[in-house]
Amino acid sequence: MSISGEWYLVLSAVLFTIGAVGLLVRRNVLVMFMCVELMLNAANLTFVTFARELNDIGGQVAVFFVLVVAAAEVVVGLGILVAIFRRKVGATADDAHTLKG
Amino acid sequence: MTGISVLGTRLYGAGGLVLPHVNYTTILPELIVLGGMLFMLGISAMRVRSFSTQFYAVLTASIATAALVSSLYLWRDIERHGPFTAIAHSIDIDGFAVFFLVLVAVILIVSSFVAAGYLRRENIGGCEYYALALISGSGAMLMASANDLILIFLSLEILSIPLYVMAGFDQRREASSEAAMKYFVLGAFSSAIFVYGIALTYGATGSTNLADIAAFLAKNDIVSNGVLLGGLGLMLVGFSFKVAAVPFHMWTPDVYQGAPSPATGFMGAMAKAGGFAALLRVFVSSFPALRDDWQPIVWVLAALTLLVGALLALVQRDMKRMLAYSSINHAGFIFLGLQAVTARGVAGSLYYLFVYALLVIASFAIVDVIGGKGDSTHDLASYRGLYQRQPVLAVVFAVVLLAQAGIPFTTGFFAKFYVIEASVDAHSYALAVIAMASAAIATFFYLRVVFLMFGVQSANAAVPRHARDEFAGLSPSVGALDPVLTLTGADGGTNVALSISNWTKLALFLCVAPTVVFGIWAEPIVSFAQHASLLF
Amino acid sequence: MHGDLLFSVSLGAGATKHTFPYLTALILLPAGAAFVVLLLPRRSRVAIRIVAMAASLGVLGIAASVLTVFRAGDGGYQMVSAQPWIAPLGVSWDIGVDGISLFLVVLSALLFPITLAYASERTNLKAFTVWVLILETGCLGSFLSLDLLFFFLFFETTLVPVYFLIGGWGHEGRGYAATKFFLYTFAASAMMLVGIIALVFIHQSQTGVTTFDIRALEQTRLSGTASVLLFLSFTVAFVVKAPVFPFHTWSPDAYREAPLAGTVILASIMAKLGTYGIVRFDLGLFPHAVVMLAPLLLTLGVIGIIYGGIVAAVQHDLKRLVAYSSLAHMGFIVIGAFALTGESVSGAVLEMVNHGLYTAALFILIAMIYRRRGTFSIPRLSGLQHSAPVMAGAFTVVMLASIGVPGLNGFVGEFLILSGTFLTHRWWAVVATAGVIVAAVYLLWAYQQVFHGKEAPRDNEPAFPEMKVREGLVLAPLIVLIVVLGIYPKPVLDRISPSVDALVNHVVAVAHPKIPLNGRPLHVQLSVKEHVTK
Amino acid sequence: MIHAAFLIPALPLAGFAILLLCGRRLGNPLAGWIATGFVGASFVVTIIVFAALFARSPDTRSFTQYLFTWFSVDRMNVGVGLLIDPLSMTMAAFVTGVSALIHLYSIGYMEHDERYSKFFVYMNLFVFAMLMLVLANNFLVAFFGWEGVGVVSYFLIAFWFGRPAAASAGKKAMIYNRIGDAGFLVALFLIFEKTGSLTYSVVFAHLSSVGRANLIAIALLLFLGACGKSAQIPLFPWLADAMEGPTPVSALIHAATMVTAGVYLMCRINPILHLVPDAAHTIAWVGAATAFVAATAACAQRDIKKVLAYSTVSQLGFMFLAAGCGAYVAAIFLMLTHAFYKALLFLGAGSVIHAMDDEQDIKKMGALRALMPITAITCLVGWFSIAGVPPFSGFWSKGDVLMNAWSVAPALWGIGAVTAFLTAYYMGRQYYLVFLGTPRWSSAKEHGDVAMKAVDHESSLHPKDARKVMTVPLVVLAVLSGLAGFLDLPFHPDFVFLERWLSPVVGANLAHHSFSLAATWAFSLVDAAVALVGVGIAALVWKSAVDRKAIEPRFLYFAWFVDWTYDHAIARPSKVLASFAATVVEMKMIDGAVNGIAAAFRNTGTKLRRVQSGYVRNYALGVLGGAVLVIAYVVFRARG
Repeated sequence: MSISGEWYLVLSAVLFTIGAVGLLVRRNVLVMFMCVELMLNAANLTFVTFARELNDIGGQVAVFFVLVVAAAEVVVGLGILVAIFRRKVGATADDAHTLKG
Repeated sequence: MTGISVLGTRLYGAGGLVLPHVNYTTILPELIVLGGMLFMLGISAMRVRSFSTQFYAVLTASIATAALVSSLYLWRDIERHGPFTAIAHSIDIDGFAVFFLVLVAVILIVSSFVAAGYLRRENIGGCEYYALALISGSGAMLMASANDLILIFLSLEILSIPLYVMAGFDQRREASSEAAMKYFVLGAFSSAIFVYGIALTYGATGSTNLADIAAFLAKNDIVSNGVLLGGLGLMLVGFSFKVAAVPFHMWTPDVYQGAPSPATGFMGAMAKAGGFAALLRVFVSSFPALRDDWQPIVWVLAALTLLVGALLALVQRDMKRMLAYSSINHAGFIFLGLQAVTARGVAGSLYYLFVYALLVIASFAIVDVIGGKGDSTHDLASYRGLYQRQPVLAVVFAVVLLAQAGIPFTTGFFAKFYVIEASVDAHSYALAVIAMASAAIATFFYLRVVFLMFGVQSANAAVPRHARDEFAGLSPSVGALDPVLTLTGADGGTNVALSISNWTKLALFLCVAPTVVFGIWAEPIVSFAQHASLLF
Repeated sequence: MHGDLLFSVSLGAGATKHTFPYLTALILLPAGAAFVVLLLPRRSRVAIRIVAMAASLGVLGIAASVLTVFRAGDGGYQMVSAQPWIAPLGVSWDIGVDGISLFLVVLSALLFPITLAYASERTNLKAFTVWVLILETGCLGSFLSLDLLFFFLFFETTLVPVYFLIGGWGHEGRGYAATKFFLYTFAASAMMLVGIIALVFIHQSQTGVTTFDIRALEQTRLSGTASVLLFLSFTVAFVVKAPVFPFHTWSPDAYREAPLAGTVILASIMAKLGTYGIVRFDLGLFPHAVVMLAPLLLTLGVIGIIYGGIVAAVQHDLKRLVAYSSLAHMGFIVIGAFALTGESVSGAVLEMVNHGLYTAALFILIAMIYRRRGTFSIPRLSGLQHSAPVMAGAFTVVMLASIGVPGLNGFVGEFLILSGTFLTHRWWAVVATAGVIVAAVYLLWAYQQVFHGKEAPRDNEPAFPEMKVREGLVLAPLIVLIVVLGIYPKPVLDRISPSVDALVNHVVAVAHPKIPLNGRPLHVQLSVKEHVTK
Repeated sequence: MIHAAFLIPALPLAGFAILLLCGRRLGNPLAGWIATGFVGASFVVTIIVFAALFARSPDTRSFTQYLFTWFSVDRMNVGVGLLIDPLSMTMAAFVTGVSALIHLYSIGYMEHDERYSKFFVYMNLFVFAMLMLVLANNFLVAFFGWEGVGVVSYFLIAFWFGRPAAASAGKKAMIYNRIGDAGFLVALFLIFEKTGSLTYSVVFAHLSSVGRANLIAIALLLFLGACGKSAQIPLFPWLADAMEGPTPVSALIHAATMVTAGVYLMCRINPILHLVPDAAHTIAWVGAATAFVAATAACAQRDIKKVLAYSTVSQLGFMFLAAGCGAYVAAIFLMLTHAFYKALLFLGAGSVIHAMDDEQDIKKMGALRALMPITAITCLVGWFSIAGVPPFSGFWSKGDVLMNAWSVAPALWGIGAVTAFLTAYYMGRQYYLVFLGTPRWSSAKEHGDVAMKAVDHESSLHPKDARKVMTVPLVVLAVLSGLAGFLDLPFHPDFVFLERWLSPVVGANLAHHSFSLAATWAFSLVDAAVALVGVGIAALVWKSAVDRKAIEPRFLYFAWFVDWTYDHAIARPSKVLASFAATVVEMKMIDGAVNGIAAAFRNTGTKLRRVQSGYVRNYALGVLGGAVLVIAYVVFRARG
């Protein structure tokens, strides 16, 4: 039994949406990061799927780069987060809204 | 990295391990910048007590200059035997790319001087700031010459991630950290969207190489394939976020306000340069076939960006926020060139970008000076009577603002003229009219600042002018904009002596001199931009 | 076209035979002087004043020699000097003068030294002088440009100095006035830029040549719709600048709050940028639209004449009163321009000059009163003629010129306009003539309030001082011209009318190609056309 | 000799220039003498040119002296030229003559005025303008003079501008004149459109091509102009106020010369009027009506000058009546005689006012005959002349007018006759109240005038005849108004000197009535009777009485409330309208719209700001929302 490519694409789309919505609804910055990761991985899944469909390795290679980027982002993100936490512990994204208008 | 990626993409297809020939000269500018950055980090690590910021500033500037020179060599090659691709077609060296290599180098040079003044004042030692700037710059450079979506994605990240850090560079200010956090979260979010778009495009076209995609689209015309269009749309969203187009602009004011002023100027110039470089290349060079599908979207984006930017800038009381919105307005103008989808349009956008980059760096350099220690006073009121305190600075700022307003005999006018011309040429008259209307609105908030700075005690004012003089008159129409100005009363302006470092002066000179000179002798840059757009 | 003129005067290189580049010098001299002043130290007021006066007088001298070199009876552009400027965009430094612009140039050259001489700005003299000089360059450049973009550049450039003059040296409400003036006029002319570019591309699509040269663009064939749209985009800019009813509300504020120099230049010269634009560009470039929309513009003009007079009649502020009277006079110029007869258009051009003269004189006189009494308020003044008969006499002459009494310059222009308009648009002319009555009402009322009656010096006010010699010298040239142009305007009209006839014939030839042109005045041809259509 | 014509206007102009530049230095009385000298010289030149013209044969008595081109655009060519023909020379002669006399008189009358020289500046300027008006060879130059005299009259009425009344009167005169001038201008446009020229000769040569309706329009529009200038219904109220000016001004401008310009214009355009009799008759009727209304008003005035003012309006009505009836000679004839006796009466009144220390109320005078004999005698001549008592000039001129009126419509004659009776009556009333009866002026002092205060001024008055410079003109004018009648005697074709003299200009279009000698005698007798009855009744009523409220109703005192009506029907409503325009239309609507746009932008901006909440989530929502919209769009595209 083999599952056709469409399902993978649908799954990735669902993951992507979940990630996006999660980013909107969650207030904890770390969780928001995770959501972003989720979205990136949805993209990865798409890449892989298409690579399969097209018999082209390029898509699979792309995944590596995406993963690397994701890692780099997390590093920076955590750094920034630490900087914020150093000021006030347990800060949520919504605590930072002094800049507006 | 690029080499490897291509290796990967080719491995399977070629049915054998073929290492693509890597012609390093084609990416020499990027290599110079990155190498210089590594060198800088290295020497700073070797010493116990680090060098002075000026040293790093000069070092950065010289690295950038070297990159500039090398890119001019590339220009010469193109002049000799046309544009060419390298490293398995993942790098595309053409006039367009070189234009951006030059622009990025210039941005690096100028902004490094601006930063020098800032870092010294806030005595933030070390070379990190410059290292980040250089990384980001290399990303932008790579973006301009990238010919592969993956490569574009990578360079986009190389461009952005340092910017997140720079935004939060001043950890003493809460606003700075907040800016960094917002920028980062939203940036990552948009990158995710962007990469998803790439994935979809890849799925639809079977390649991530722009040339291949273009060829594919040319071969078998797929009329409005949902996946492809979806991918295209999401990529557009990603770019629009980077260049701060409405409605993807919302991070801009907060980040611009929170980030250290020099960093703001830098990101304002660099992010837009990189973003538009990729945007123009991807959409104009490889997806012109689908213009009917994406042109309307760009039309709407441009219109929204123009109007929202102008209208929101109108009601700001914080200089940095106002400039942030004005930069959004500028983005709208640059979009005009894209929307035209013509060589003229691209040329217009390029010219506009060049002009804008210098102006935005200059503006934030001055904002930084006024902001004073701690980057604190950005209230419009603190510009009142600047002419009395700092005549030269006031005049320079006036020139910068008027140029942004598009007053004749400044480069700003020709920038606007050029893009308007392009969109009229493309028969999008409505958009041109909207643009001019927004320009008129925008003029107001530039003028308001100028007026504040020059608001001299009138010789003729028989009646002693009351507190809100300059703007009291503006009611009912626009007076309500400025209750904030009442705070400072008749003799507004904090009379702290402003200290302008010579580095900042140098940077300002580098920005303003061309603005005026090429405003009158407009030919050189115009023809440069035209060349660049023609040598696609 | 006009190739033969191209080298009649030219810059440095390529100067085959020819003479001193008068026009280029006209434009560049004030700018250069402004630069020099910038270099001078702020303290050295005397040096600044000297440089400014020297420059403006130099311009006057050059303008005078242009007047002598100018060949009367030649309707084309003279002393044309063309140099490529931004070749990639087809923009070029292309300047020349014809009968329509000649006297506006001379007027500008005359009024700047006068205003500089009487300007009393103490605070920040340097900046003030620089702005005024830049403004002079802007005005002269606008009048002399034969290149649309070049014209637009100067046209826009003028806004900035005026903005600063009002904002920096104006009266109480200057903030509002300056901003309103700038935004209103800037927004209006923004549309013109789109129009210019569109026109250029239409021309390019027809000829393949990208040029902003109006002589070339005049040959563009425009569809009715295109003509109308472009016409509107241009005209909006001009009617706001002039101003023409109902786009005038910036002008009372700006005129009121501006310092003397600002007011004089605004009312006497920059207003003419609008009317000049109408004559030069609207008529020259969009004949179809002009013929089609003439009734609309004529109606606005007539309304302006009556409305301006009526509103002026209830003003209690001298400057606002004159501002509204200018609105009325601009109405005359507009109907003259759109009536499209040789008489009316020539009259309109002449009236531009006349209005410049007597309005400048009026504002200067008002400034003299202000310096003595510190008010523009009519009710607060009375009986000044007792202690200042000479000033009163001067005011009377200028007032009568403005009312349009024959023998003074105001009359000839208005008479030509009205009689010419009567030929093609009878009833508009008749209604406009009623404006003659209204003008008398408000000006005489103001004069009676200010100069007649008992002189009631309020406490702590000294007796009203008579006009000083310096003030007299400032005013003398204007008054002399007011009288001379009233009695012997022939030389002026002899230079104006050939260009105007060429223009009007061009309009007719384009708008009604069916009608053969054999020197018949336009209204004849229009009537012929009516027969043709019937 | 005839080429000296340009000197006629040039001399007063020169006088004006000289006095303007150094009048104050020349001072009092030298300035006055210089002014008088120039006008006198102008008069002499006029006589010489007159003679030169007279020497020519009647059909060549028209000569144009072309001076220079005023302006010339396309078809609009206007030259400044002098037309020397019998009509213009007649006008010029009496204008310069009367002006010279009044200048002379003014030397004395204005001697105490601080702006003495300025007065003569204006006077010379006036003479210049008046001469341009009458000598012009085309409509536009005539209009130049027309406006010129209007402006100068504005200056002179408001000469004592310290008095608000004087200032307002000057303004009022100017504005009323402008109303007429608007009509004049439109007429000129029409003439230009139809004939392509404004020169009299050319225009009159092309009348055939103009068309009847246009001719009527032209005639009536020009008449509107004349109404303004010559104070006819409906534009007459300004003349009474104009009496605020110095008395010599009233004599010269508002009696003898300027106000007759309208009549001159009507005579000048006689070829036009001849072609459209309806229009002409309209003019005649308006003239008659004005004559009657003004005469009734004159019956109830208390101010010695106002009586004369309304009488002038009335007499002008007679002149228009004549012109409208095609009796141009009669009109000119009456104009001449009227110039003499009305100038005389004004100057006499001036002397009286002078003597009474600026008292102008005839109810406060009386019994001055013994004290100022010369004035009394000359004024008596004036009275009889205007009343039309034979053989004084008025009898002949007015008789001529009335005969012509009859030949057009007996009703016109009727009105004319009644008016003539009233004229005799109200002048009699004035003469009795001023010169006869009992003195009522011992207490009259308080009326003061800054400019006219006598230097040595004690409480009680000693009225006496003025100095020679003032009495000589009186005597001369008295003689003239006594004898001027013999210029044009009705009884025999050989006696109509004036008619023969003017026939080259008006002869062709003259209305030719053929009354038998008997009829002519009958008319004359009736006229004489009417005049004598008027005089008699005046004597009867006013010999002893001072106040007769019954026959001096307010209705007449306020001249049929015309002024009041204009004020309430036109002036005030238009004030309201104007302030409405300035406040509501201008500020609220037009400027409101402008500011409204700015406000709209501001409000939009403020609303948009709210979106910028500062929460990351909202921003992300923005991004995602945008993305969703884009996707939605492309999906829609993909669908179809």
